[in-house]
Amino acid sequence: MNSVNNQQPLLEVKKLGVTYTDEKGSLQAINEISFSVEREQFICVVGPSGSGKSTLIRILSGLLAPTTGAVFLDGSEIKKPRQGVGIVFQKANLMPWRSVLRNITLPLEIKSVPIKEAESKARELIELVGLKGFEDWLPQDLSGGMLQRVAIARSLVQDPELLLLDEPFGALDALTREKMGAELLRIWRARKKTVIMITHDISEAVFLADRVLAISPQPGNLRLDLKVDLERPRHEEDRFTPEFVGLTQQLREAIE
Amino acid sequence: MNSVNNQQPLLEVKKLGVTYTDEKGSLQAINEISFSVEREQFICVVGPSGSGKSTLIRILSGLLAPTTGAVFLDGSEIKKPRQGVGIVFQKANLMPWRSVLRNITLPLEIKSVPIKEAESKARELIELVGLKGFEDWLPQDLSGGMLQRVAIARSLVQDPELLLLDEPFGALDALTREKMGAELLRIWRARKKTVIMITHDISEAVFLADRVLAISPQPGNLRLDLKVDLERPRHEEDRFTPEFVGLTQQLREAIE
Amino acid sequence: SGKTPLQEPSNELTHIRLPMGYIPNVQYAAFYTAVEKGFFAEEGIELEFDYAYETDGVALVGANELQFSIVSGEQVPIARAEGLPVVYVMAWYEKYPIAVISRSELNIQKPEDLAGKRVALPGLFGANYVGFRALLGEANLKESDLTLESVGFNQVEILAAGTSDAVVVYVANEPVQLEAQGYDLNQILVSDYLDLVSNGLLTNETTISENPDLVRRMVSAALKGIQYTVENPEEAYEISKKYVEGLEDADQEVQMGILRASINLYQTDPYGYSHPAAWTNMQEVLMKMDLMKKEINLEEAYTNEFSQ
Amino acid sequence: MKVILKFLKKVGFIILSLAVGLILWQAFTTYSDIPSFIFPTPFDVWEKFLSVARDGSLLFHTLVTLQEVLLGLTLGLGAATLTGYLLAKSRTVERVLSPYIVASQSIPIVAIAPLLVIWLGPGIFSKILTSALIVFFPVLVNTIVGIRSVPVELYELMRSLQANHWQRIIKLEIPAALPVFLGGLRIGATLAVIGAVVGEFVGADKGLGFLVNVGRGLYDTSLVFVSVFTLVILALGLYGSVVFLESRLLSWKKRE
Amino acid sequence: MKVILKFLKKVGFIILSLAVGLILWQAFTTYSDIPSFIFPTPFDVWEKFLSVARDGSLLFHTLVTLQEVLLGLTLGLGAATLTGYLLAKSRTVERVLSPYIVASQSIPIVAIAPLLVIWLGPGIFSKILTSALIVFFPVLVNTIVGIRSVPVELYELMRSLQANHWQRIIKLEIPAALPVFLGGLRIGATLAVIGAVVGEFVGADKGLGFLVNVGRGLYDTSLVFVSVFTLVILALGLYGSVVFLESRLLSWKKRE
Ligand SMILES: Nc1ncnc2c1ncn2[C@@H]1O[C@H](COP(=O)(O)OP(=O)(O)OP(=O)(O)O)[C@@H](O)[C@H]1O
Ligand SMILES: Nc1ncnc2c1ncn2[C@@H]1O[C@H](COP(=O)(O)OP(=O)(O)OP(=O)(O)O)[C@@H](O)[C@H]1O
Ligand SMILES: [Mg+2]
Ligand SMILES: [Mg+2]
Repeated sequence: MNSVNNQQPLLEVKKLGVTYTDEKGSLQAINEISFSVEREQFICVVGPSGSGKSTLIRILSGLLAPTTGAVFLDGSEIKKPRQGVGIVFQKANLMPWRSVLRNITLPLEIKSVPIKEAESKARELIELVGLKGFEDWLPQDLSGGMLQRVAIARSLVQDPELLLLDEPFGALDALTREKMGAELLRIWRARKKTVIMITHDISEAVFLADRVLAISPQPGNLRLDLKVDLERPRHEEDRFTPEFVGLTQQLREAIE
Repeated sequence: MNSVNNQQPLLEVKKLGVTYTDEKGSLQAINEISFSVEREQFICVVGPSGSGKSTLIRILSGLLAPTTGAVFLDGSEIKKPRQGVGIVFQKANLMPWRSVLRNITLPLEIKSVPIKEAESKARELIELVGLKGFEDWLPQDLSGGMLQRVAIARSLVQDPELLLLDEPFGALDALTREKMGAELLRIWRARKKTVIMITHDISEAVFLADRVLAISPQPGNLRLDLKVDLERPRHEEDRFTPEFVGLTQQLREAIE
Repeated sequence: SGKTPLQEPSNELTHIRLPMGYIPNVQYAAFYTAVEKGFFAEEGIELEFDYAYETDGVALVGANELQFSIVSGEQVPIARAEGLPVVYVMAWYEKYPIAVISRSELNIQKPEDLAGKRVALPGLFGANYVGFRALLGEANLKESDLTLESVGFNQVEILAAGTSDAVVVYVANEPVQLEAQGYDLNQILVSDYLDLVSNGLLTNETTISENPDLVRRMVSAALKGIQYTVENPEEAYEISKKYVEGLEDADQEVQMGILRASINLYQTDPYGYSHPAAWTNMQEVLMKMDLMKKEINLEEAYTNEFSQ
Repeated sequence: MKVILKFLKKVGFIILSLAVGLILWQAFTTYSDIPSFIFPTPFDVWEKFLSVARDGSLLFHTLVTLQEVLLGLTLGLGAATLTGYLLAKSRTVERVLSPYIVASQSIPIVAIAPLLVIWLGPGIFSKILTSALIVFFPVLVNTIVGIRSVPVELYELMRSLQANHWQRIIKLEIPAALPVFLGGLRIGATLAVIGAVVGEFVGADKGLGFLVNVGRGLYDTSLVFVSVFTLVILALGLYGSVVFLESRLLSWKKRE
Repeated sequence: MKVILKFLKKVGFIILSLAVGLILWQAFTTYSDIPSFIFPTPFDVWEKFLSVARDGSLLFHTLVTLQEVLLGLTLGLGAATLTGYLLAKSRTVERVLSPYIVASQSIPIVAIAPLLVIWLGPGIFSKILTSALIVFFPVLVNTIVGIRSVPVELYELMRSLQANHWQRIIKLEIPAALPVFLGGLRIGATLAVIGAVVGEFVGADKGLGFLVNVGRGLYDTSLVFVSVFTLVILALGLYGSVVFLESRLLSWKKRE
């Protein structure tokens, strides 16, 4: 499926630093972060508000250029948005005038994929995210959880290698959030993507990830790179196991 | 402080039923709920979306009249909003053109309390909720957690006996949410109010409440009335004790 | 500096609001002079000038909201045909004040020469249109024999720009302006071809029957002003400065020229008299133009009773 | 069925309200002794309407004005949309042009309409231009507001999908700005009629504005009323067309 | 300092843009051979301005128009605000009145101004009324939109605080509707000038609209230009006053 050398990590972040500069002055959002991500890993990034998590995602997606350092995807430097990366934002970010189906075909339309083909791919993904029957609904008629499912489907429609999620469940309530987490795991397992997901919620991070990165605020520094060795598939009850609790407490301390 | 008979419960909900009727038809939101609340208790109400939790709060605050049954506060039936009840809504619901101080004095202004007196009461509460120094800030410059502190201060400024909170932390992230919960407990202990708080988050409910009511959806029915006998003051670590986990699992089963 | 006339308030004076049909202009010198010289006050009348549209003035007189108005002659038969009980009681101009002018190099000298030309006029209504059609009638031309363009009150600009060959204008105004700008003009005056009812004083049947004395006083004062202006044009000009905004700063020669051209149109003998032939001609023209649906009894439309 | 009933109810209200107006009008003209050349009765106006409708002159003048209005609207719309897009995109262009635009908005069109006749001649062009001029400003303002209201997040989405310039305009900016833009068009449509009439007033030998002048010149106030009513109906028709367009193009907003 | 610099930059742009306009104008009049009684040079206009400024007539007529505009604006504003409030509050009133309001909006004011002069006489009242009429619609629409945009939650808050009718209007509706309302007033302020001028055109012996007519009557095109520029400045001054009022009353919105 992929011709590049599979031994090399999919993503390499090297001495990344970001400083925002505007009329009012400049602000160092990220201060020399380095890490790399293997293929098919599920990574969560946690950190308090303002620690530069969204900035990191913007860099990885190519929407923003680093001030210092560089980021490599499959060995080549990321300089602007490129094929092979899917993004899910905090707000589902759908076009309110497009139906569920049309929102999902959008990335393919932009690549001038014939509409028939785009629709059939989109329908596949609609089934995957559990929205069969809602193809023609408009975003305004969907609940928050359903909106995020559409956004996830849209990010998958180009079959990207890397999936970036910036607090995708931030706007959802606790119960829906748990369900969506499980859903995401299911999709990840079905599609075998590399996932980097940002979250506020430490328990969620531990529950979902193979590895959790903890970032401290202002400027963002990598405080802890924590491997989560819990067995998969994981269950809600696992949240109360001593290992789970231990990991969350370790992360809590790292970011406080 | 209060001349009525203190043996009788503060609040009595008797066979309460609510049906919404509009052009499209009618919908039974609550189906015969009865319970009573003792003075100075901290009650949490949990239930999935659409189970009638907000409807219940609207009834208790007198903003909505019951379809069947009745609610008594201090022995007299609640028919419209009345003195002695403070409300905190899901959205902080502040007036964007009023400063923190002015938002908190609003209820007293409406009661024509002299402005000096109103301000000194408001300042006391600003200190209680930890916003000293932010008196003249505008809502738009505050974070979500600070906004809810203002809303809580506003609900307390008339020194109500009963405090009703409808998912006050729904819009906050997980970390801030935990902190605000602890804050609310501190205020509750300092002022000794009776509190009824709605939440989506079972763990939060168990952590905060003396008693948790679980409501099932459509129409809302009282499924479980659970006493929480955990010692106070409670700590974050308590969330991982077997008793705590047991209570949350009991509630989870009740509402699913 | 407000240009409203100042007079000593007196209980005996009858207040008259007089619609003039155009903005303050030196052409109204006769009325300004009559006020300044006290001719109106002598007759117990306090005059207030109203510069509303002509047709509004006529309508208000017709409804007896106002007693008097200054009008162009063609308005009277048109209004009476529509049922407005208005009566023309004093001729101010003897000659119909409309002309067709063109640059002299085009050699348009008589109405017949207009055939096939582009002619601009303010619009298909009012004195300009009536006067123009009367000329065409005299030359046996139809509207379709030439190109007619409605351009609003922009004839001077149109002629200067040369987009039309000829323009229909007010004799006492536009030609004076254009000549002052150095244009060499040919003029075809309607009054050289046909006698038509021209500008005068309008009242209504109610006022005539209920207050004939007021009408007499009004006419008398106006006639005195006309006569005085004819005899003392320079003084009348100076008086007008008090009433006409901007007159002081305007080109004095041009404005004096306008006053002289206006005086040329005034009735000479006797003042105020309206010729029956002019009424018959006017009705004929208006009927031909379809501006009147039915013939009216001209005897009821005007009277010379008050001007003698 | 329900839709039809609702529509009937709406139409019923309009008819009722017009009937009340007619009755008041008739009563007013009957009981005051205002002559009909100052204020005609509804019956006079109706008779006049029948007569000019029968001899075809009303239709002729209406078509003339309609033509001017449609061309003026098209011209004004085109110019305003292009300028608006440029202004929305470039702060510099906005700074240089905006003094003129605000000033032009405050020039009474009645004061410059004669100039237009001088420059463009007495034909249809001067009317088209007055109409276009008056349409320009509201459409311009709403184009700017519309384009500026496109959510930044959707721009980021398009960027992350590597959309090109045209795709951004067609798939994002046009649909997103459409609601506000059409709001400007609503106002523009009625103003276009007013603009054409102002042009006709200055100098014209056909069109409804000319017919008003004819009526006034002939002391035929019924004709003035018939012409003004026709103008109002023309304007309402255009307004209605825009509303219809909105209901089609913005059907995704209908349920808000 | 920064504020001053920013202000200077803004003013600088306006001056630059006006200077370019002046130069283009001078060049146009120099290189085309249009006589100055048709299109005067900037210098002619400046001379005329000095002369009418010196003899006080410009000030006199400006004050007349200003008086009409201010009274018209007050009247239109008062009527529109009251009607708007009623319409915003009652669907029935809205249904009965709205056909008239939309229709009135499409009546060319130039067509009915003469009628107003007939009915009200040539004095100041007819000008006040044309001004008020033209102001009415945009202010009405924005009053309705403003009142309808008051968040329901704040209404509920006021109800729960047992606020009475007046308190609701003064403490909630007025401040909440103010931003949208002032937006309407911005448009209304410039329209008020246009309305007064239309009234003066129809029949007046003072005011700037009259001065335009005088200039046209005397073929003194410089006077026409001076009058029109004064009108534009008047309109811009009113517009600026509203913007200033906004910056004062809506200081809480400034940082948005
Ligand atoms: N475009 C920008 N210009 C200037 N400063 C910015 C910009 N975007 C973000 N910042 C600042 O950079 C810092 C990091 O912001 P970022 O949005 O990456 O944090 P975050 O971890 O995503 O926070 P949150 O959890 O609240 O979303 C913050 O202090 C923020 O104010
Ligand atoms: N004003 C209303 N008119 C009609 N139906 C309503 C109204 N308000 C609520 N409902 C319906 O009543 C039911 C209960 O609503 P309610 O808001 O009380 O639920 P909730 O438990 O607060 O939900 P959530 O957790 O989403 O806030 C829902 O089905 C809702 O659609
Ligand atoms: Mg973020
Ligand atoms: Mg709720």
